[in-house]
Amino acid sequence: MSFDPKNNDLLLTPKDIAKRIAKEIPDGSTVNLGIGIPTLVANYVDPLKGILFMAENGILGTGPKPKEGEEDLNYINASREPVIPIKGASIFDHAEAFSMIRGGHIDIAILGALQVSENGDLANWTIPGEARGGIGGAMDLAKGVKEVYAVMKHITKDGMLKFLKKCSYPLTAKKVVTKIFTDMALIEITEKGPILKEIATGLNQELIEEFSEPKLIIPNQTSFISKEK
Amino acid sequence: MSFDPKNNDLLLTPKDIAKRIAKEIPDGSTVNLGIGIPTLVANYVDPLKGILFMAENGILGTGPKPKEGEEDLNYINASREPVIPIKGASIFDHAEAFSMIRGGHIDIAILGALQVSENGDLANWTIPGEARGGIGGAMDLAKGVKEVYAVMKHITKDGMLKFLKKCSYPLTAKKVVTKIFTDMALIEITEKGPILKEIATGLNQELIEEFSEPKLIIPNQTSFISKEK
Amino acid sequence: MQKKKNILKNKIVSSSLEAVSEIKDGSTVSIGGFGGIGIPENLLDALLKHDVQDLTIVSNHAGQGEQGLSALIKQKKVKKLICSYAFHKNSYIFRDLFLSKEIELEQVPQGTLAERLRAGGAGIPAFYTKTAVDTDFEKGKETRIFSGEKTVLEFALQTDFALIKCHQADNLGNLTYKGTAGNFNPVMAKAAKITIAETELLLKTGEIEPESVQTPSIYVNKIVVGENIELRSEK
Amino acid sequence: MQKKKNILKNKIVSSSLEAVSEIKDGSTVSIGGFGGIGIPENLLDALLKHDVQDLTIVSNHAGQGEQGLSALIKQKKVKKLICSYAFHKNSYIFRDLFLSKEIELEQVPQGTLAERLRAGGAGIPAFYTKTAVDTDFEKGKETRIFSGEKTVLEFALQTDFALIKCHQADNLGNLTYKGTAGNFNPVMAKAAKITIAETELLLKTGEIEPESVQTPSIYVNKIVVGENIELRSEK
Repeated sequence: MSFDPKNNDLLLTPKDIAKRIAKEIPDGSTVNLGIGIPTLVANYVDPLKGILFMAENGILGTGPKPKEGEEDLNYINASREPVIPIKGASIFDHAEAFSMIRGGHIDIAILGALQVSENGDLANWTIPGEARGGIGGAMDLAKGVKEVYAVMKHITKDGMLKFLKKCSYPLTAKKVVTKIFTDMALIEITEKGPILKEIATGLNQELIEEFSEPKLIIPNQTSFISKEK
Repeated sequence: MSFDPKNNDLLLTPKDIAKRIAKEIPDGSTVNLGIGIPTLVANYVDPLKGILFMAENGILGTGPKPKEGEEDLNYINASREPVIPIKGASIFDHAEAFSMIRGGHIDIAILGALQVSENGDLANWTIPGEARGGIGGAMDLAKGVKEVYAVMKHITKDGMLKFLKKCSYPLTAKKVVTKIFTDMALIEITEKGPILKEIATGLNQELIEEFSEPKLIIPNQTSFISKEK
Repeated sequence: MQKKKNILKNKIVSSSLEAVSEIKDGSTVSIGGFGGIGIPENLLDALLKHDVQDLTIVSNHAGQGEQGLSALIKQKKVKKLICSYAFHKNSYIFRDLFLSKEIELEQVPQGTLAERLRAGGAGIPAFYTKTAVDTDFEKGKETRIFSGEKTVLEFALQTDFALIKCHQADNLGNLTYKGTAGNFNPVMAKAAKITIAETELLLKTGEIEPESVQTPSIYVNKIVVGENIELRSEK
Repeated sequence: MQKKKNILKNKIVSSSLEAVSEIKDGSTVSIGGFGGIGIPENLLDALLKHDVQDLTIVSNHAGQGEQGLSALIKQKKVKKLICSYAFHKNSYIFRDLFLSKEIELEQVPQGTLAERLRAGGAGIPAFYTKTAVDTDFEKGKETRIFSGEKTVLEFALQTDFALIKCHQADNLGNLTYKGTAGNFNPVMAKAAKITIAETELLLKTGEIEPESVQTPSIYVNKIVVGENIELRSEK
């Protein structure tokens, strides 16, 4: 198929993906946001859904970005961005923050991914043989929370697949991803196999299948993910 | 020897013992006080020695008893007595309190004892075969702190010895007591054996030896513990 | 590890009786308090009126006198007690039932009890400690030597419910405690699937500064303003 | 476990240079901070001027840019680094020395790092966690299954010194932190034999309410008012 994944107007933008994820989060969830697109999600969550954002550097209840010039650098999220704590936020140290994460108290971690496998294995911290990246809190989050949403481009710039039968990069954790949000689709990992739940408007099932190594379960109805013009 | 240990004016009173212990605590120590005589010790410590008292229910820096009618029942020590936190006190929960104790941060625990052995084993929580007492924080304190001062009557009301070659009561911890303060003497536990450091004024070495099962090391000079009239 | 239910709905319940209504036969329930303070007295009182049996209770002590935990034990609703101090002279109700083998006892050193609860809330299934080494409490436990020091293996303790007492709660479930009335309450909140907090004061969300929160809202599922602030389960 | 020295004498020292003067060749030193805040910048600066080598450093990251920890690494005073995030794109000084095998690296998941430090301060020699199971980080570690879940055994991490940063300190050594600038500082204070705190503000003993203390005085051995409050080791 003559589809150029590097520069295609049909691909979802980071903003599109963030908006779609924001819709997916169940009401009342407590959510940890990884660096990159995940951080954008907070901007699109309906405040009436009662969702709390938790940052592993010790804050439950991160709120909006402060206005320029009004930043207090003592209040940041794990992506090093200044934040304003919401009303009802709480602040604590790293030991308590990770005890909250590792103890199973956080509902969802939304994490950037390098590769995801069909059974939900996550690789998101380094490339084999390269002195690159770091593990940070990814392993604690991936194993500690109830659900992991993985966010990634569907394929690499070089056209390599990232949704695989088995990850080739060093793992962050096995069998933890429940949903994958890419610039092409939303795939749900289930016991029966990966389900192609939604496709970016303008793309089609065959394209997603071509760019996914695992065999996808195609439901009777596949919805389309809306895209901003 | 015709010595009646039940009712003898020569025996040290709880107050005498508390005063002697207060003198023994090195400057700048952090000290946990058990129930009973140990609690009295705080009353006799020179404030200039910079000693901090810690209670395992979550307070570092317990101060004097409040005046009658001025008690705030939210501030108590581990003996359930109302206390006023000193300036510079800190308050925390049970998990943090015991992490402080078990982590080796407390210098001395002053604990009541039922029996102590010549190598410093401590038995202070129950009598064999009886549904009596409870372990409470004694095992955590005995193993966690740097030094344990044991406090007890030298013999029981029935004339049974309490300073023994080997404890017959269930142990709280092995090899933890460094000093024993009784109503008759101050004995130091050392690698070479127990040293009779001090004797209550009016009593003598032979009496202490008679009422102690282990062989006591007698130093060239034994001091006398002063007694209030 | 345990997973706490999301509670989007208002956490405030209107009575202690309603707050404890979900507690079922066979539940494990931790109860805060130490030295007569920080005890969820109204919740305990409600539990006396709640039809339930075969409870496993986690508490620092075995109840003293006639009220609160003692009354619950007297009602024979408690199958097993996990505590650090079982036989206080005023724990005669527990003691009698223990001697007649109508209630089980697991006595745990106080620091180990706090640490086991902490582990239960922190995703640590087991840890090693030197507390209780070379004592009767070592019996039946795995031991292991680290750097020449003998230790025992202790397991995380998680509960179905925690009944805790706080000074202030906001509508979101952030809590503060006064003085040493915190004691076991914060760590029990973390180790429970459902934490029910009895508060003295109910504040609006935002009235507690983020740095002053002692129990973050995530650990709290239900809040009730204690009906009778003067009620004390122990004297 | 480690025993901290009694410090009766005044804990206040007059300069960062004096504060770090006891750090010896081969010492293990933890350094607080995360995301560019809560870093003891003045103490790090003093360490650059202190004649010492073969340090093992415990830090969340490997230093970024040219200042602070990066400068210390550039001076080749660091034999080994224990951190959770080694190869940030701005950690090029560490990276180059790592690739030329002039510095050792032990990378540890961030939560496990915090928990190992917490264990080091709490008398827990080792604990089990599911973090890092089925990954490269499991290699060489003992594993064990609890309730059907595989875990790895992790060991306590204690240090000779902790260099930490706080917002307020009183004369006795009670500390508070501002916002998320606490991060690793409180737990590092607990895991060190000697904790040296750089503070922004020095208060009289008693000016911090007992309930507001975030690091109790018992964990703090030396206090210095940071000479240059504006100094930042990272931009």
